[in-house]
Amino acid sequence: MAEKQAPVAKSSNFIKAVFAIAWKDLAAELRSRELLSAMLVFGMLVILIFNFALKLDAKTRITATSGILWVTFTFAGTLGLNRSMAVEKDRGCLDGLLLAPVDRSSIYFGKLLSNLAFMFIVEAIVLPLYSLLYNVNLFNPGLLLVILLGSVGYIAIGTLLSAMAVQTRTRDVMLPILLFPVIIPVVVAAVEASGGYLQGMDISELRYWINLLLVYDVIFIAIAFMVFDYVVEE
Amino acid sequence: MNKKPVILLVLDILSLVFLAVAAYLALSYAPMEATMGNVQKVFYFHVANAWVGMLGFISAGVAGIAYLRSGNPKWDIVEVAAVEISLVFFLIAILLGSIWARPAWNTWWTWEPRLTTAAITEMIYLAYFMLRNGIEDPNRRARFSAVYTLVGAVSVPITFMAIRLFRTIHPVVIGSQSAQAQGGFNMSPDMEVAFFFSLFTFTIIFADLFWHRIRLGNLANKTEELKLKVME
Amino acid sequence: MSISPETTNYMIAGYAVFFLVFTFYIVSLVVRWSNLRRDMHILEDLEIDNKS
Amino acid sequence: MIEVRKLVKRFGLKTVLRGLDFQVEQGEFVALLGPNGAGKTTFLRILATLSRPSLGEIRVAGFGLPHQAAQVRQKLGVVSHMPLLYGDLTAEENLRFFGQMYNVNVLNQRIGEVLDLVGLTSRRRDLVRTFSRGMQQRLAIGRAVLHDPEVMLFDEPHTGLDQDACDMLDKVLRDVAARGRTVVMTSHDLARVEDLATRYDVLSKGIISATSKKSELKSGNILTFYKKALAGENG
Repeated sequence: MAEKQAPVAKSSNFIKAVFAIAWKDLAAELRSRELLSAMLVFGMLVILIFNFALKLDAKTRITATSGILWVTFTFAGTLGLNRSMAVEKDRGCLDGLLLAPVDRSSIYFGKLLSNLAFMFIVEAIVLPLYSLLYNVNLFNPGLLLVILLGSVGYIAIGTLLSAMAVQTRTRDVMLPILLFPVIIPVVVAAVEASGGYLQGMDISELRYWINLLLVYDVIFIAIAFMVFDYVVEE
Repeated sequence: MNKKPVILLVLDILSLVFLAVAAYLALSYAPMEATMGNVQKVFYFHVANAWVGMLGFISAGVAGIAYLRSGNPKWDIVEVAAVEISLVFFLIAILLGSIWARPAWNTWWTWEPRLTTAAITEMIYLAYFMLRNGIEDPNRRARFSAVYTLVGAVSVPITFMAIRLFRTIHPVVIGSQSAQAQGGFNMSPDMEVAFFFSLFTFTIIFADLFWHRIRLGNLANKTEELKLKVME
Repeated sequence: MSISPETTNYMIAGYAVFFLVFTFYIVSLVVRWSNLRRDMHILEDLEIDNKS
Repeated sequence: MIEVRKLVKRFGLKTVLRGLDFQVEQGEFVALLGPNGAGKTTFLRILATLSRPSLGEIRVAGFGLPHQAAQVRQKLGVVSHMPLLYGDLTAEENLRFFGQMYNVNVLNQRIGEVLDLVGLTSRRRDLVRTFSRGMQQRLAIGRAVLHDPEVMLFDEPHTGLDQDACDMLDKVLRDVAARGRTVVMTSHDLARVEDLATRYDVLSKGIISATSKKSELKSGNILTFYKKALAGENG
């Protein structure tokens, strides 16, 4: 709260704490691989189900790919976000973090970084796999940019809401219910922009979607930064 | 507290009288719109209800911010009241929109940006009440609700923009009258009277219900307080 | 189109839905209010009993 | 070291602490006793900066709460009945992580010292998940003393431990207290705290209803004292 340390020391402590939290999540995950394997298996199952549900022939694939990808990311992401916050809550680790003399927002940014890393790892495996399975070339710099921006927005708000969801009685189901209605702009923009890039549309036509994603990212990181204190403090 | 303020009673009576007048103006006074027939008369109440939903939505956002800034539990009561009223009136607006869409465009549901955004707002508010149900500690419940209200208040306008942009890129052709898909018809002066009177009436109704709902929240609080006192 | 389509039934349905939901909400407010008042009275009586 | 005046804590409309006064001098080991639901954990969480007081003045290690929470946290070590450790990290990694959060200098050396203190040096590279409850609790104490705090708070540290683990824990607790730290510990195991603490306070109905120094009580009399404290409050 009202910290009276030298500003330089404070900001270096802040960054140190952010990276310490993110690093500890990655180190723990590298060992157990619980979260990543759950996200990946789930993601692949979603793709598998879509294959049969939509009868993905060559023609449907062109229009449906971006939608399928984002549904996969969204669902798998929820799984990861929930798990990542549940780890903090289960052994009272969140209290352990709150007891440390660091700014609360460093906890938010630390979790944001590790959640984002998990999301990117999953995406980095799902994309080539999807390319392989359906013979669609997904290595398109525009698409990667969209995935970057979309994931940041999704995780920014998801990290905040998952911190709330784990503290409720119905914590297992709460996160998607809270998260999905407020990430619709991200989904709409990301699906449209990804679809556009995959169909080789001109950048200028997709500029609006990219701008929308950027605006969403900036606004929701700012909001989460401002309100995270209220979510973790009593 | 328990004694009903006179102004509130006046508001109650005004609401009822104006509602009757608004219904008369809409149903009888305003002329029939030629291309859509009588169903167009739903429009007056449809827009007015959506307007109340908007007022509730904005009030909820303001109350949420006020709660986070002040920590005063009164704002939590105001926030719940606003969300509940917004939920009810957006629901009416969506239902009326649906009933209007059926004969006009031969479908119960159109993915019209305003209508879709209203539906998404309903989902956010349902999630809001589920969130409240899942938390026992009243302080935490109030804090989390305020945070979620704020997140919703910011995301809904962005959602609206996204859907509108989506629609300009993928125009959905419904029936033969898609040119009027936005409810585009020219209002005659008689229609304008009915329209603006509806808006005015429902603003009064909003104020009246909002006040009643806040009083209900206060009473619930008082009862809870007394219960704790008696239990000891 | 010179003849207006006959859509009066939809108009009636629309206003019926409005008054139905609206009345339902008002009734729910009144019921909640009177339940709370009843609880309040019971609790007030209990409190007086406790004191004596 | 700890000064609490007229502390009130409400949860919504429910008042848990009602004007509680509490003082602890440096080096004291205070056992906070009381029936379940009396607000012991709530009180400790407020001292630990995890929960905000509704009203009242609190100073811990010279800093006021809740405004100087960050400074207080630097001087505070907390152990609860939850281990506050990450199961998928080793003992050493857990300590390193929390050491970074507390900005501990010469961290490697300090980790070695702490592991020695809690007797877990041989298990330093093992995952905390594989530890027994007692070992987790000892490591939790290690985590709490890592930054050499002046004030230590223990919330029911013996919960869920068997006899041997409790004895081991007591040894560590004594070590910690012997270094001149101020300790506040909640417990409902009277026999165990009688030996450990230098002062006993009873929290009941939202206030400290009785207090007694160890020197003022005859050995074995803690139960009588405790019962009297509760009865006195009721009568």
